[in-house]
Amino acid sequence: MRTFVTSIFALLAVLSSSPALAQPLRIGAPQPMTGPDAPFGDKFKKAYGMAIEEINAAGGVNGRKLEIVIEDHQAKNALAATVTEKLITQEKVLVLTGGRASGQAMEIASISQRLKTPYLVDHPSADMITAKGFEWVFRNNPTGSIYPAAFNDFISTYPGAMPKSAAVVYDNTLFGKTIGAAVMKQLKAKGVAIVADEAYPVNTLDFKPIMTKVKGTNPDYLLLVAVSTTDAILLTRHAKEIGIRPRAFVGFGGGFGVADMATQLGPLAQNVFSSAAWSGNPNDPKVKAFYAKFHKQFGIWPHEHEVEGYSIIYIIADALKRAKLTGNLDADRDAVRKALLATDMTTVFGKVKFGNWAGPLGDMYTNQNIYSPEHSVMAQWKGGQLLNVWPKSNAETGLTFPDPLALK
Amino acid sequence: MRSLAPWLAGAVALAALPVFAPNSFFLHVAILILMWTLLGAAWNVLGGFAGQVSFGHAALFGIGAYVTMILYLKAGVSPWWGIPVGGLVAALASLPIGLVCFRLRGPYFSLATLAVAEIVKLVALNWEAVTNGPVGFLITGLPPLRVFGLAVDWESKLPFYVVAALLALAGLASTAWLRTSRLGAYLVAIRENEDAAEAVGIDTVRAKVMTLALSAFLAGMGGGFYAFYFRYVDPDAVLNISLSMEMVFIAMVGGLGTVGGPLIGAIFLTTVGETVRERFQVGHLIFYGLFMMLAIRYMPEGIWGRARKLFSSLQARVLGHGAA
Amino acid sequence: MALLEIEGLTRTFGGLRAVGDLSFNVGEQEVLGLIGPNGAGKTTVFNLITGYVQPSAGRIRLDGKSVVGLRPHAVARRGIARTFQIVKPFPGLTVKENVTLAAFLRHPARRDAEAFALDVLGRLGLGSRAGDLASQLTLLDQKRLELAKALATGPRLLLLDEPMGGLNPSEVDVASGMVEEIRRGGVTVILVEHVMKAIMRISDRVVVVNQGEKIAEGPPAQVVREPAVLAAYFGKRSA
Amino acid sequence: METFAQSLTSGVLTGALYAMIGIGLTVVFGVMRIINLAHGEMVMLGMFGAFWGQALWKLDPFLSLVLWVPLMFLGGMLLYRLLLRKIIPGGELNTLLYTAGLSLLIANLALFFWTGDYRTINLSYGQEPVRPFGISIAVPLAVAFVVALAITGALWLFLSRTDMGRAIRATSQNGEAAILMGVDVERVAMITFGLGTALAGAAGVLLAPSLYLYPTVGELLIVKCFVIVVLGGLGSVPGAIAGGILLGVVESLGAVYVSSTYKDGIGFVLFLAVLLYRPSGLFGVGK
Amino acid sequence: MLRVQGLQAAYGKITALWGVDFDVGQGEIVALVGANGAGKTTTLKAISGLVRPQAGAIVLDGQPLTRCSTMEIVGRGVVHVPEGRKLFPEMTVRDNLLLGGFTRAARPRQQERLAEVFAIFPRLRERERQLAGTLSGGEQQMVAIGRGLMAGPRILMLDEPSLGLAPIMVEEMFRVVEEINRQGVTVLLVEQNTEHALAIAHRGFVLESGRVVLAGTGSQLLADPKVREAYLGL
Repeated sequence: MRTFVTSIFALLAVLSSSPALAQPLRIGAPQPMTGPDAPFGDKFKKAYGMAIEEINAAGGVNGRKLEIVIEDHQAKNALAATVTEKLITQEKVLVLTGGRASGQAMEIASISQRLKTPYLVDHPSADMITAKGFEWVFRNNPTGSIYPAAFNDFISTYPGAMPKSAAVVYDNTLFGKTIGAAVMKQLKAKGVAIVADEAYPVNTLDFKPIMTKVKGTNPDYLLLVAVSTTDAILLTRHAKEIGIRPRAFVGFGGGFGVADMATQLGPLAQNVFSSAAWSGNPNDPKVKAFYAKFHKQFGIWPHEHEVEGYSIIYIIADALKRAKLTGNLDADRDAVRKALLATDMTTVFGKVKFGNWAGPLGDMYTNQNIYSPEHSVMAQWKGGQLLNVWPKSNAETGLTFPDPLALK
Repeated sequence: MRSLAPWLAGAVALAALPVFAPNSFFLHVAILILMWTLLGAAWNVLGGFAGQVSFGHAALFGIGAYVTMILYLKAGVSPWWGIPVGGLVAALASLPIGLVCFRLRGPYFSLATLAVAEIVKLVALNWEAVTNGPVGFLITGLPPLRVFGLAVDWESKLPFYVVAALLALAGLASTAWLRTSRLGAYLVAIRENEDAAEAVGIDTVRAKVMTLALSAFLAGMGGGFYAFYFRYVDPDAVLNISLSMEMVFIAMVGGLGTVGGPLIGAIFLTTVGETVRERFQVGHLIFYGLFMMLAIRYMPEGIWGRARKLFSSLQARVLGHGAA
Repeated sequence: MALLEIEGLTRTFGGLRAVGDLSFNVGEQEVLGLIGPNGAGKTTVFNLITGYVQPSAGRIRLDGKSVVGLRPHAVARRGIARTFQIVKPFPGLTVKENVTLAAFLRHPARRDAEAFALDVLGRLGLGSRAGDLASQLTLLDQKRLELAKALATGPRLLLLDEPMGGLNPSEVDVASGMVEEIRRGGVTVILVEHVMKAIMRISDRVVVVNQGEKIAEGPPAQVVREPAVLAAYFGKRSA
Repeated sequence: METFAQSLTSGVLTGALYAMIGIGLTVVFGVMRIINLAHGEMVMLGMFGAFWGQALWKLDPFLSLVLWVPLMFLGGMLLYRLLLRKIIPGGELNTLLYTAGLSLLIANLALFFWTGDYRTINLSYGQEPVRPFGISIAVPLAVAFVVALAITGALWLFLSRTDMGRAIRATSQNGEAAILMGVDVERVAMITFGLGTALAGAAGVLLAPSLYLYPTVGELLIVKCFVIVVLGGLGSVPGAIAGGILLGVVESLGAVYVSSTYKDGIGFVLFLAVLLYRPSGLFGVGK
Repeated sequence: MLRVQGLQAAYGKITALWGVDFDVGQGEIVALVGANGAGKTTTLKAISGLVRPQAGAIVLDGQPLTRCSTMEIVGRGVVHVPEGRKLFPEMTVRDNLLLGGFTRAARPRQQERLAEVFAIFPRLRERERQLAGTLSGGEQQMVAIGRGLMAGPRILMLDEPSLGLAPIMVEEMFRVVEEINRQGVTVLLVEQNTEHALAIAHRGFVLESGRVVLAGTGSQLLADPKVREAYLGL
């Protein structure tokens, strides 16, 4: 028994052998680098790297270089907690970001709060993360319940767009249920009849049975929510193949905005709306420049995730620049937190200023980007391209409504 | 008396660990090891002693986690009470599960437990009134616990470490008790030959159900502990198949049906997992899988079992008899 | 009143009638031989009495109370113990542990159970092997162990399924002696056995079954001369 | 009525592909009495085969079966010969855990070499569904269904008309008797494992155009696979076919008439009920 | 032709054979009789390679069989029809029979032998497409023997072919065994139905507790009162 205890120490000693480098400013990022979510971890890794390279090439932050420490959590909550603990206590990072999925972000937030280390959320969207009063947790991106903001605005202001009825199909994950609930709450408030309320398990192979059922309700709008790209594409395909002809197909979730929608669905994607937390403002030169540069470096066009990762580093750098760092880790972390509270800037993602306010589902947010509702955009697939159509200020082209197929 | 010595040494080492731990991450890993020891022991009680291989222990873990969490959030029940109550509810829930699954033997039993676990997960996902569905529950802060006029602050790791150590000891002690108790003897008989066990008057169904309840109690307490330590419970985190598999791996690698096996398995798999993850950013699970295969190929009796064998053959050689 | 009464016992498997309308009684402290050719249904009768198989029809009563529908462990609790044709020790346990497990049925405290187990082992001449693993025993000793396990449950009625099978003649004598000893201890015995020498020596009465039905009953020396019995055993030569 | 017909059709089509995965698992169980937890990864490898065939050599996924099926067959035999043969005598539990390790290994090797990206296969002829009797059927799924039927038919011919096929069935029905017939049971086991692997691979190739593929997709499939083979009776090929189609139909109808979130649950409840009342499966013979 | 000397075999710790000696000559029917548990089945299993002998020799035509695998033993023409028939219940009668001719040597002559088997058991031709598990006991025994014949055996070892059969079928079975023997196949017969087995056997051996205790021609043994003693303890 004794020998086993000593062996614990020996093994733990191995774990702790990473040298303590005091020089660069360290940012920790738990991300899924293996496991089912690995592709997302990889996207963020690229985006973080690019931003850090740019900042360091320009002389760093107050003369000190930035460094990112990514730890793999395999999309498992317990591992996310473990690596967060490690990043804070072993790697001695000043500030945390990342997380990828909400379950893991919840663990990171909870530990950051306990160990008093600022955590700046870049992508996880569960409302709960910034609705629990964690003063050490900040979020740049919109919460799940904000996703339908642009859609909401669209049906209220575009002439004749108010749905007569709507069918809502969403996955039974945190993401799907949050958005599904938010959308239905808002529609009901406007007196719109919800003719179908269908939840499905993620990674469903065949949506035809659900879609046949939905078709029977003859909805005026078909609203689809998917956390998984597979589901987004199959939902759209099967809905169209079954012959549902609503005035508008509206998708919520990243999957409805990826290039695969067009390549996989071809003409079936035509005129499908994607109402997302962020679809980029292509009219902004900074966004254009970022897209071009990213494509040049990695050979792929960036999306939501890359933009979020890239922007978050700039927000952190900005806070670090303003924070008075003394070398005392605890004091420095608090200084960073205070600097974040005073953030007021614009990134490729858009405007950032953290504040406490009430969300659409009635939650009280803490340190949630106050500009979140303005980031929400409706885009539409046209000829294989996803173009912003609403609100007008971000529109690249006019919108097609109602869907010409519905009129036949 | 002699058999108490290693236990005492272990207890002393356990008590000393936090003093030497350089930072909270070490304690965190130690807590994880202790939690996995409990869970490995929970599985081992049923799988190792009674020979009933369950692939559904995540369900019992999850039930414990949910019950503890819900009691705390809805009724303000402190972890002190919440964890054992979570274990009790898991044990109660295991009774109908056992009555259904124990009608099957061998791989059919294993597959049935897997199905039960998946059903429990679906229920947790959809029974929103009770479980909050996929959203789950998040605790933001625990009020300090008052023990004998002392306020224990849950913000530090130490109280969790103490609780985890107590739970792991409870798990190991249950196993040790089982080894010497009448029930344990019955289980060995059932594992060796179920018909013969019935013939000598052993109510095999009752013995198996009681063992499952004990196993569920331990697993449920593990779930309760998880809920408080990680503070976030949702179906994906606490009802995942991978949790069930991990428990099997730990008991198996440590040594099936041995008292110390789960501890060794937990230490080994946690540290191997951490070390490999540290060294190989991408693809570390390749090594984990490979390690599993090698362990089963070359040490089917587990580390503890192998060590015991080596020890006894060494002893035999030194004492000059039994050397074949 | 007889200790065990069997009336109209029937069991079919699929279309096959393994035991058909079988009736017989066993009195207190009697040794009853149950014989018949291979496949006659003798083991099935044991399985029916001890609850491993449920009868399709018929009554089984111990002391006037039915044991039909009880699970094997409950039958054991009522005082019927059995051995298996192919011995079923718990091979990874020691001899003493094997018997202690059985002794728990009447002696819940471990100390009492162990004491009783040692006592039974002593009576059967296995005392010196108490610490050995069951798997290391010779066949005779494994048969002894099987018997010891059954006795340790404190039975009133003991069903022995081919206890002599595979033993050599001198071993058969030893085993026969043990059965007689057990009867003297106040236990009633039903014996399924192919070693006729043993049957002739120790049974008070035999019941002969063939294809699941009783074809003869009576004192052993008389029964084996009945033509139906001879035909069942040796077959009839084609004319 | 249209709803019913559509969900029934969908169920049967998906079910046929489920069945193919199930057959592979069930023949291996029949002969070797092992449940191969890495079976889902074999399907995944088949899916990637179809993907790379198209990405690298512009090979039509369905045509690439000709390449991948023999390769998977050889791979399966090697796997058995080099790794599994030594483990199987160690008992059910060991084999189960060993294949669990193997599944982790294969999935993560795939993740390492191919990254976790979600990939798709585009078929030029896959864009518009066909609509017999107003029921919508996607072309890739329809082609996959037909090919799956053909493969299953070929398998049936192999098992019923050739000496090796008979030897495989014989070994799974009564191993000792097969030995007495002079059957080399080791060789039968190796060929059977190859066959199981090839069937999984073929199912993967067929599924690829209708699904997304990524290295850990196997996890999703293996659990369904258990349900199928238990429904049909472990070891029974006709059972696996019936079980696959039954599961497909039950899921499909369940999603419409019960609840789509519980559709997996319906499968599991059915699975438990069958285990309890007909442990040998709905289509198993005898005990 | 086949000689068994000092054969010892055990299942795990339990020794079943303590040194069995006998021989079978070309063209003979040899019966192995004895009480249940005497070691008859084990002897056959040892010859066909299902049980590894611990000591002793099994020699076929001067060549040892002891180290051969079952596959090789079947290939050399020693075919074992096991007790309880052990058919493949979910395969047709035809497939069961074809499997009997699985060995490389037997395969080319499958069709020819199938015809021969159908000639001996016309009943099986009627049932050719039926699943073996659905046959009656007697028919199943026919399939088992027919399956053994498909290998083209030089020695056919039959384990309890009359077990569990109705009396009329028992008669039929023994008739068939004699018929097969007349066609030139040597038969090693293990039977409980001692009277009948010894009546058709050229020679017989009585086993008791894993040893041969009596040997002689069939008629000698039939008349020998010691045989009855060995059984009934008279």
